[in-house]
Amino acid sequence: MSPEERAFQERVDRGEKIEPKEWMPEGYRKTLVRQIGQHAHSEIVGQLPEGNWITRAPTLERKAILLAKVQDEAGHGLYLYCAAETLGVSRDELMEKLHNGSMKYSSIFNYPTLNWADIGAVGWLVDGAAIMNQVPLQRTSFGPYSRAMIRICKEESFHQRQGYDIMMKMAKGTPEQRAMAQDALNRFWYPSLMMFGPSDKDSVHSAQSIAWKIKINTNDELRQKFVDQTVPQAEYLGLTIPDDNLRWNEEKGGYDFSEPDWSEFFEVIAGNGPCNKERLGARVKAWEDGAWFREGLMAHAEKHGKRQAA
Amino acid sequence: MSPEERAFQERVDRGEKIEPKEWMPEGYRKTLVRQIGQHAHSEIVGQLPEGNWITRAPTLERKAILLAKVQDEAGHGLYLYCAAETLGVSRDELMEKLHNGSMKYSSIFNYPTLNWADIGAVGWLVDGAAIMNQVPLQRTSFGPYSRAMIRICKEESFHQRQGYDIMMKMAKGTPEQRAMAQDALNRFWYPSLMMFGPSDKDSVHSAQSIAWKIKINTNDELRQKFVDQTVPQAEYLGLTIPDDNLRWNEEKGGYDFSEPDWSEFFEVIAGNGPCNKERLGARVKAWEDGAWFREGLMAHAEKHGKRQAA
Amino acid sequence: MGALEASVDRASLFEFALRMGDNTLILGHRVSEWCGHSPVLEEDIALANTALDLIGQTQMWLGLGGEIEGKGRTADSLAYLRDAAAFRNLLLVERPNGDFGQTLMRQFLFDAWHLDMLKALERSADSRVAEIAAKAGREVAYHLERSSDLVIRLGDGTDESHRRMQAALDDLWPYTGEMFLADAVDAAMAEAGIAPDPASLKPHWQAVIGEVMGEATLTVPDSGYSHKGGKRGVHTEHLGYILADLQFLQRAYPGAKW
Amino acid sequence: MGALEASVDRASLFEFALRMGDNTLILGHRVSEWCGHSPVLEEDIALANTALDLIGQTQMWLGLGGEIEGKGRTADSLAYLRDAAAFRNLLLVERPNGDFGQTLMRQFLFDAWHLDMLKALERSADSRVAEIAAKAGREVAYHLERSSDLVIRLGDGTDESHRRMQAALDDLWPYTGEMFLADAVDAAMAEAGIAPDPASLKPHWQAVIGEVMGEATLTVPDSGYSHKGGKRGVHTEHLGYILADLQFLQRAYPGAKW
Repeated sequence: MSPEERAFQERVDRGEKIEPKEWMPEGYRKTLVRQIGQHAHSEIVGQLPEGNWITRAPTLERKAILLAKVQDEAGHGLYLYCAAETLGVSRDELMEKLHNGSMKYSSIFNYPTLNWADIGAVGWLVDGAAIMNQVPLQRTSFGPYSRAMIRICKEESFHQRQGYDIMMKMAKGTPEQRAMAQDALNRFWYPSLMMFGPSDKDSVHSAQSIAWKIKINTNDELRQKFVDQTVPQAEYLGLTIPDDNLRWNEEKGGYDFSEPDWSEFFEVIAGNGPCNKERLGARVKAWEDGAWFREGLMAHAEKHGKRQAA
Repeated sequence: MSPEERAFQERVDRGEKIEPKEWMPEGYRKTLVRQIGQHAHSEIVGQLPEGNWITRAPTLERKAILLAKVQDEAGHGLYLYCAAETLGVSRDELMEKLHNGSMKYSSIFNYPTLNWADIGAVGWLVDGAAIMNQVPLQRTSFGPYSRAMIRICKEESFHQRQGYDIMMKMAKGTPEQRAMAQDALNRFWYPSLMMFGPSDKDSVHSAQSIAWKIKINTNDELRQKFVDQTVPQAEYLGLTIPDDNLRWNEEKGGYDFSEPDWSEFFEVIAGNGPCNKERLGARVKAWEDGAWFREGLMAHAEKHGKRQAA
Repeated sequence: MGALEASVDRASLFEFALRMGDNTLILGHRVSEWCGHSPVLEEDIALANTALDLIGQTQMWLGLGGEIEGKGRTADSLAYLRDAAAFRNLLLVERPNGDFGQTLMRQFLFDAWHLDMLKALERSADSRVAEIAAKAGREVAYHLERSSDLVIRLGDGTDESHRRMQAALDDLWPYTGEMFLADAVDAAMAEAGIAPDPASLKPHWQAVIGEVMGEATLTVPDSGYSHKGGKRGVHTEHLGYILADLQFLQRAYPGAKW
Repeated sequence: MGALEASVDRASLFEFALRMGDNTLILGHRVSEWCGHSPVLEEDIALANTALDLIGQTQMWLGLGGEIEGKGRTADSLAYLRDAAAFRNLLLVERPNGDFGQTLMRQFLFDAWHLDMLKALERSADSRVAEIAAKAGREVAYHLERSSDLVIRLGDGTDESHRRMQAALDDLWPYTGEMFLADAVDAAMAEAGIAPDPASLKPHWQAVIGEVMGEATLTVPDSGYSHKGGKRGVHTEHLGYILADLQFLQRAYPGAKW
């Protein structure tokens, strides 16, 4: 470690926030850009599975809540792109990388939303898992990221409650609604567990991120915490988690549970999820179809600037 | 009249059929091309308002019947374009004229189909009016046109019965269905009367067409006949024709009825109907989007021809 | 208020509330179709926000409608359990989204009318109407600010953005006349001081349109033809498809709570 | 037949009938969306005819399904009153129409499987299944003749038509694998001699595809990834929208006769 690196690490260890203009290791910057960018992309792509039910939301109030939620997600995308921009990478560059496939978004959004309870499950499980990841990141070492996370976490926990509220209505509703709720849980359970990523016990990468406080907990820690939190919620709903191996382990003070099918995870990451092509395709189409709009605004700004100058 | 013209007129008067390769006055040819072409276009454009309900037909049987009907209409278009082609004008030329607005199609298809009973009303009233126009044209002087009309009339009367059957089910159904049936009749009544065209008592054009047996009856004759046929059918359905002036006239042995609003007719002809832009737009889009398909088939035929020759 | 209700035809007031609420419901639906598909992130946010405002206004107008009707129908049952012929929105708001320029132009043409209408309704003799109008008016003032600004910038942007905005204006123009046509319901509302005579809104609307189009370097069409029918339930073929999606769950699972 | 029914799980036979009938219903729906919008008049006719055949086959398969289930459900109630998760069609048939090339390619990939399936079903131990298969098989033989011919001509047409057909093939290929995957229902059907093991259809299907694609100068993708789920009710997001339209009237007016 160079003296600079050592000083940097000591600041991190002391819990100081690193600000954009301050010196940082290149690896720290790169890892942050990748992590924040991927998170931003996830917010943007994440509009799509939920957007799929806005026009079909079952009441005006549910429609309004869902619209507000999707709006928040786009807003989160905005905060995060801004945080990434402080590291010297523009939103357009990040978008370009999303569109050409060189940056990823959270794999969970490659699963379809097939019935209204899925909107509940996304709030309850997907936002629940996201919060589990994000709450510790409020203490991350990079200032702008930490501050973005603080804002985001506040809204996400609201979203999670709304999701759980939908699940509650469905689980306590007609037999058909109950079946939808169970179906949604069945389909979203393992993909939600996958959101924490594969076990990182052997990953050097993870260890470095933890040292830098870009990552606060291991994937397995967070996954266990998520399961422990979610199982009683499912019980309260009267729904069954689709895992025959799920049981309370007194000794460890947590649940034993089945690992998700990691081969599916890697398939989805590789592009072979149920909706990869459609999700990315929708974003690329939006971007390409909107080129004239963005160009029109720029041209106007230029003309207008010139005129004012003249 | 030249001797040729006189001989031609005598053949027509004797009820002989004129065949494509035989001599005919230029005006006869032109009028026929316009009339047959317009009729063909109407069949094609006429697929759209009915096609609008295929995906939403209320039973599998109704869906099948509607599909068969729309298929028949495309088939009628085909016969008619073939009949026009015997007069030396290609289908592509006629299509081009439809697409650039220099040829018309029946204005009735510029009205929307807004509820399922409209599909009944189209069969009952629109096909009913069409048949009223077409039955006499089976005796038209131009052979290919006459033969096309004979085939078409057979199918159209079948369609009309199916339309009436839908109306019957709706008119004898739930209060909502009954309301839909009445609503459909309200909206389609006057446009159906317009299908016969404005009164032609002063039209020289019409007189010539009648002499040539391209037109067999006057517009007013056919309209009267249509009203006289339709009123009892509406009564049988228990529906009210939206005309306060409608009453039986013992003296003339037919109904007195209100004229449609001819200013609306001319507006629609001029392009200002509820659906003109969308109907023609849909056809132009189909044609333009399909260019690669037609070109692909031609290219294949050429290659294939060459290969077989080689 | 009781006195007022007696003095005006309840059925007309109900119709009027439906007209306002159906406009916002159907336009909100169309706008929400863009979620996640717009040209730039800021627009995703703005469109979701606009749709959200419109759905909120729908709850108020249709809620009032149900209250006036007095047959126990709620904003939800009015939104989800009427078929197309019972809808009272302007044809303009059910036009397909088209490209983003068409969506924006539709929004601007509607916003300009909507704001003037709401301003007039703030002075309604019916306090419930006035209250809703005041609340909605604040939101719609912002909608208009946004849509007029974008129309100007895109009209006076590139050749392509200009062309698209002009095409959108030409396309939608024949659907604007319906906003100013009056029928017996409107006459009854004007008579009772509940709502303005629709025709009275036209001069200012035209002035706003003229000014914005001038800045946008766009040409206001001089065609006088108007599509109409929405206010009395004769819609375009698009509305049926909108309702098929919008109402699916309520139709498929009658009586369920969500 | 009574004996046969006893020997095979009724629920499995019901599932099997739904799978056949839902395939034809949903594909028929998709194809019918083209009515009046195809590239050439002959295609308008051919597509309407194909959709008509498929809807007719739907009536037979779902009719049989209702009969097997024995709870009074008809072909119509099965088509119109089930929600997406109860549908059993292959994901392939719910793919959006895309351009005409994608519609044709989807048809060809399905027709080739469908014909082989029906031929095998003609030898079914269940005479009702065999009868439907014989009737449908005659229609589908013609569908395949037509779709394979067009795929060849467009694949080996212009550069553009070639490019579009190859893109369609690449796009749809991951949806073909599901046709050959077996589950407990398929195993029960094969065991009882009612239907073939799905995997047994693969070699001939591959041969047909290979031959046609060869003539069409198109390249069969070597990707082995398969989307799946349709046969057990886990569909794509498209099916819900299809059903919203398809079922609207039956959902909105329960119990009405049409």
